[in-house]
Amino acid sequence: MRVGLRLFASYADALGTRSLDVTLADGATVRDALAYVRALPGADGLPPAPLVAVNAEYAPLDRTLTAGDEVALIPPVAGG
Amino acid sequence: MRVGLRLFASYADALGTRSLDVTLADGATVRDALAYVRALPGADGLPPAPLVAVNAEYAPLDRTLTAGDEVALIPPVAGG
Amino acid sequence: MSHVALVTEPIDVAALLARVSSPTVGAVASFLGTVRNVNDNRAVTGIEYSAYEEMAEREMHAIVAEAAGKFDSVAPTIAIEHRLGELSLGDVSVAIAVSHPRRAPALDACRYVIEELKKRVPIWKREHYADGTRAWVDNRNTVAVQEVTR
Amino acid sequence: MSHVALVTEPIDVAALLARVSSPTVGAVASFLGTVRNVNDNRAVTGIEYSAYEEMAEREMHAIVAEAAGKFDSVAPTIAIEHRLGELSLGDVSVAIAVSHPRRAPALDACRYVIEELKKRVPIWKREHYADGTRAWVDNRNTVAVQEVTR
Repeated sequence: MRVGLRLFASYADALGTRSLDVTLADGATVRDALAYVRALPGADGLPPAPLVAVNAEYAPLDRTLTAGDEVALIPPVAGG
Repeated sequence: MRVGLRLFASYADALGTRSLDVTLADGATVRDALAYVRALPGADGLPPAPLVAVNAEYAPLDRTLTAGDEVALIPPVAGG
Repeated sequence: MSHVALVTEPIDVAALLARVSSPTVGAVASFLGTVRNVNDNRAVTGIEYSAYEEMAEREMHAIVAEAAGKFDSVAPTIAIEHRLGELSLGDVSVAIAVSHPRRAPALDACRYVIEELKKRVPIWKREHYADGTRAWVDNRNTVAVQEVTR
Repeated sequence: MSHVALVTEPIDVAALLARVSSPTVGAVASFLGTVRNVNDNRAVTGIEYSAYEEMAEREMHAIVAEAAGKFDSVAPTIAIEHRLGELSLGDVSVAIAVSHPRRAPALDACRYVIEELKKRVPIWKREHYADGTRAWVDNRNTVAVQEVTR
């Protein structure tokens, strides 16, 4: 299945991209999406356990993904 | 000695005046000034222990007054 | 520079915020008291504020001085204006603006100023009601009601 | 009606305060975050804010909903605007305005909103320094420093 990945701020800088469409196995979880990102060039700039949002909501590592989901890696926030 | 008395808000309404010059014995205290006020017509509208300020600062009952002091009775405040 | 004033014209809140703002601060906390259309279940049409002016200004300056060292080693910048005279519904009766390099001292000092002001600054109000009556109202009852409903 | 927005133009603070003001409220608490000329001992010349916009708006709405029942049986009215893009020294980056019939819930809710916003709303900033360098900065270090200096 295809899901969209989004990267922001320092993570987008590290990986050199802000969004990519990727193919994951059916039944893949947030953990699997993170493993995919970790294999990309530049991913050594990410922390060990980045926060993730699915469809604009914070999600745990074991959250199962659905085709078309938007998976975002959320760097430490700095609003205010 | 002469001191000035000032009344405000509900206390001024009760006593029908906002300021008066009074003569007190030398060495009089805030307590003596209050006793003077209590003898005035309308003073039954005052609470048993009104707050008092001398020269624009809160003062205790045993504060000794000096000629020319401004003694103010301070109703419960309502700022804000 | 901190600022304290009793005013009879409408309070210019934007100007008060500007007074405490600068590139050296990161946070501006503010509090406005406004005239509410109901108090203690009575329909209010306006409020008349008066003060022992010299003492009110002195007490507000004392509160500013107390707040200076209370929440951080760096003093907040504080501006306070309280309006006197006849106010209409929705009018701002008091405006407090506090700035600091960091937000916690700004928020703490802003709250300290309004709480102390309500306890001890000699300002009084007479509410005007829809039925044509008026009454002196003070902050003791309001405080009691707040504590019960918390 | 509560209000949440991400904006690229300067925030109109007076308009935000007006949004939450009405004759039914007695208190308006507000908080402004502003761009400071120094952070962590480095001279700052500006800040660039960006966001995961859909999620930031959703989280701000969630914070407003949480604050609704947290401090009083009557919900506060809350307006939040966060600016994105390039900001200069002294610019307002975030403005929060909260009104309530009584002051304690207004002050409590205002503080809740800024604390939660700083923890979880996906907004990022890159500081620009006087020496020409830039760095991504987040709220974790700031929080740590604040706790040490309290």
